[in-house]
Amino acid sequence: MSDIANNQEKANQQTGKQPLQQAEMPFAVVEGKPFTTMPTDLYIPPDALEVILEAFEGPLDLLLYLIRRQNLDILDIPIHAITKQYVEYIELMHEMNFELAAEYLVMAAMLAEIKSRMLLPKTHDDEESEEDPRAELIRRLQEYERFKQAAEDIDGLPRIGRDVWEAKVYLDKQTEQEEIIDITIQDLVMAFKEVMMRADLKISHAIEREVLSVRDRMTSVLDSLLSQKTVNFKSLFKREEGKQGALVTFLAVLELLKAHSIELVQQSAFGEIYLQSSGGEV
Amino acid sequence: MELKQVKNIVEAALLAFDEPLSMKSLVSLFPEEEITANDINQVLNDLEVDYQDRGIELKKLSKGYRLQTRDAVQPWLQHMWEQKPKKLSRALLETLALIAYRQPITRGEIEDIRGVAVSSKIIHYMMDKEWIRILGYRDVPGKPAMLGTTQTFLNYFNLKALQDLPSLAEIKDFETLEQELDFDDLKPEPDENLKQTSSDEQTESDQLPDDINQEQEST
Amino acid sequence: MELKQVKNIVEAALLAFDEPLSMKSLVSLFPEEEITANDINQVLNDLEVDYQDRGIELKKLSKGYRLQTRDAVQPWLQHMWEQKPKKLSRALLETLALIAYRQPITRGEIEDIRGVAVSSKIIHYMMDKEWIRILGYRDVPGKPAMLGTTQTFLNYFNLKALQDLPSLAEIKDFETLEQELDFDDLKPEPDENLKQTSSDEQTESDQLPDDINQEQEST
Repeated sequence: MSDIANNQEKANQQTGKQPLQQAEMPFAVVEGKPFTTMPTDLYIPPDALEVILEAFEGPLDLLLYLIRRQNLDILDIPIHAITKQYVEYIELMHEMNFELAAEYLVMAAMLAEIKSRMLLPKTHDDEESEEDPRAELIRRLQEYERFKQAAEDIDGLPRIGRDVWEAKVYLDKQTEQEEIIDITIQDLVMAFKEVMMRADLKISHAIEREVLSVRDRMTSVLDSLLSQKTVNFKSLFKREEGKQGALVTFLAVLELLKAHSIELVQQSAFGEIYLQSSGGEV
Repeated sequence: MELKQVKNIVEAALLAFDEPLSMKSLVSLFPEEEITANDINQVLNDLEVDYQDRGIELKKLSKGYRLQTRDAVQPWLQHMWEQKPKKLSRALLETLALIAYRQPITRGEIEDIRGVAVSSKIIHYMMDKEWIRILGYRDVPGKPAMLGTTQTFLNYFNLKALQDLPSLAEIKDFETLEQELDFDDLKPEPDENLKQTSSDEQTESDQLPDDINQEQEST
Repeated sequence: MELKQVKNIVEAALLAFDEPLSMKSLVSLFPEEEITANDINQVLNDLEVDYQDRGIELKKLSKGYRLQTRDAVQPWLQHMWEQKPKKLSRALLETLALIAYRQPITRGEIEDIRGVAVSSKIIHYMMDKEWIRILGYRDVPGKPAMLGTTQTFLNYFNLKALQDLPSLAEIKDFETLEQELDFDDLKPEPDENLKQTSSDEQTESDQLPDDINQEQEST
């Protein structure tokens, strides 16, 4: 970000004299029209919105680019234009990736706020107490830029499978017995815990023994259908398992039905109910 | 290009690539240099001589050339192989855990929860080991297979039934878990070479005692 | 046993096994011979010399040794693979960089710095590759997971330790910047050589990379 002040004027002169005439490769084509230059102001021309959102990693990335190109004067943003653009965006939001574009909007709003605070006359007291409104933005830009660079550095590291390869020879395992596998029940439980926490933070407490017994029963119901084409519904219930067992079996059957894993058939009203597998003919 | 450099590149290629390399593919390593099959042959002969006194050798197979370990070093490597149990990848472990706890489950459901594709290799591996099986097909578009665990799986973990799997609510930390399940019975004899599982490094887990694996094999 | 044979066995073992081999496992190749870590070291040094002029090299990683092809032969070897290796997206690399340099870091913190949401797909992909892992959960509302990098990450990117990551660019202090940005002020140009990081502008977490860089200098 050095030399911004120096180059700013130069850049303004250049863009002022011959805007959009640099013979560059188009970086994007929007609806048949090539875009050879990035937008010269902060906000994105609506028809290029989608392309530009894809080309940049976010509002900070875009802002950095604009600063690098010396096209943007952080300190002199036309507020009227920003507001107009802002409203246009909101109209576009309906058709676009709202979540991503919202982040750009936040940035535009932040710039507008900076500008407006800069316009307010300062008293001496203010100057003492109030931080420069640009400070936070500049800090964030710098911080982002460091990691943008770090990401490029990491990409430049020699990588297995791209730049270097592990040297290996064939090992004849003729005399070797079955491989030993390193896995404990802890590994399994922790793996499940982690994968569920990742999938849904609320789930951590939800897996109870009851649920597992239903899962177990679902498996054995399906298992019985692997060997027989149909299974009598009644035969699933065992007296010795008691009410609890009957409930588990019933829940298991309901779960399987819900998931289209089995079908129920009944030949006549009040007749015997049979289970059959649902997709077995594949 | 000097033949010495050709040799280095050919050697590196044989070491980097998993499959045997044919003469044709060895020649094609040098699209811009004028390297002939003759040159490659020369280089392969040189390598063969280099390896004469070593633990590896160059083997010519029908498909091409391959570097492999010599029989002479096998006894030492064998020992290492037996000592070093295969570590299962996280992807495999999580997939197995989801099948165990959420069966019957389809591959698509596993992918939804994990957020990444499940490789066929993983599924085949677990099928081969007879840890999982197909319980049937769901009557939804695509008729996806429903996966579940097997008796072999239960035996492997010394479980009578699926509901004996620890529930998540039970996991406060590793120590409690270990007590509840009495892992001490399963632990190998104290061996100074083996690291104990520490709670923050669950990926580095203990070696399984051999008898568990053998038990599994016998079923 | 002669050291020459030890060398052959060590070389064959390094080439035969998938993972990097630690000094401990290299010593354990010889349960019946009296081979010490010193001997192994000697042998590894010899191998390093042997490979000096070749297409492969011995690489010391955080937890072991690996033989791998040299950067120099990459242009020839890349012909062997039909598909180009997958390019990592910028979003992924930036997220990975933040996790590597700022670990332990939560997803929210990554989003704050990058200014965009981090896609779950990226996190899942890196978890699946075992480049990153959950180090724990921060004790704040929502209990966000703290992410960190793994051994696999280091191995994949050819790093011995986190300290070997390229050093982070320095942050210029705000006053210097203000001068650069402030068009109205006619302050003297800041001296290029005096652009120093001032501690008060740094966030606390900057300490980590700085420490890393210093350590790196001394190694």
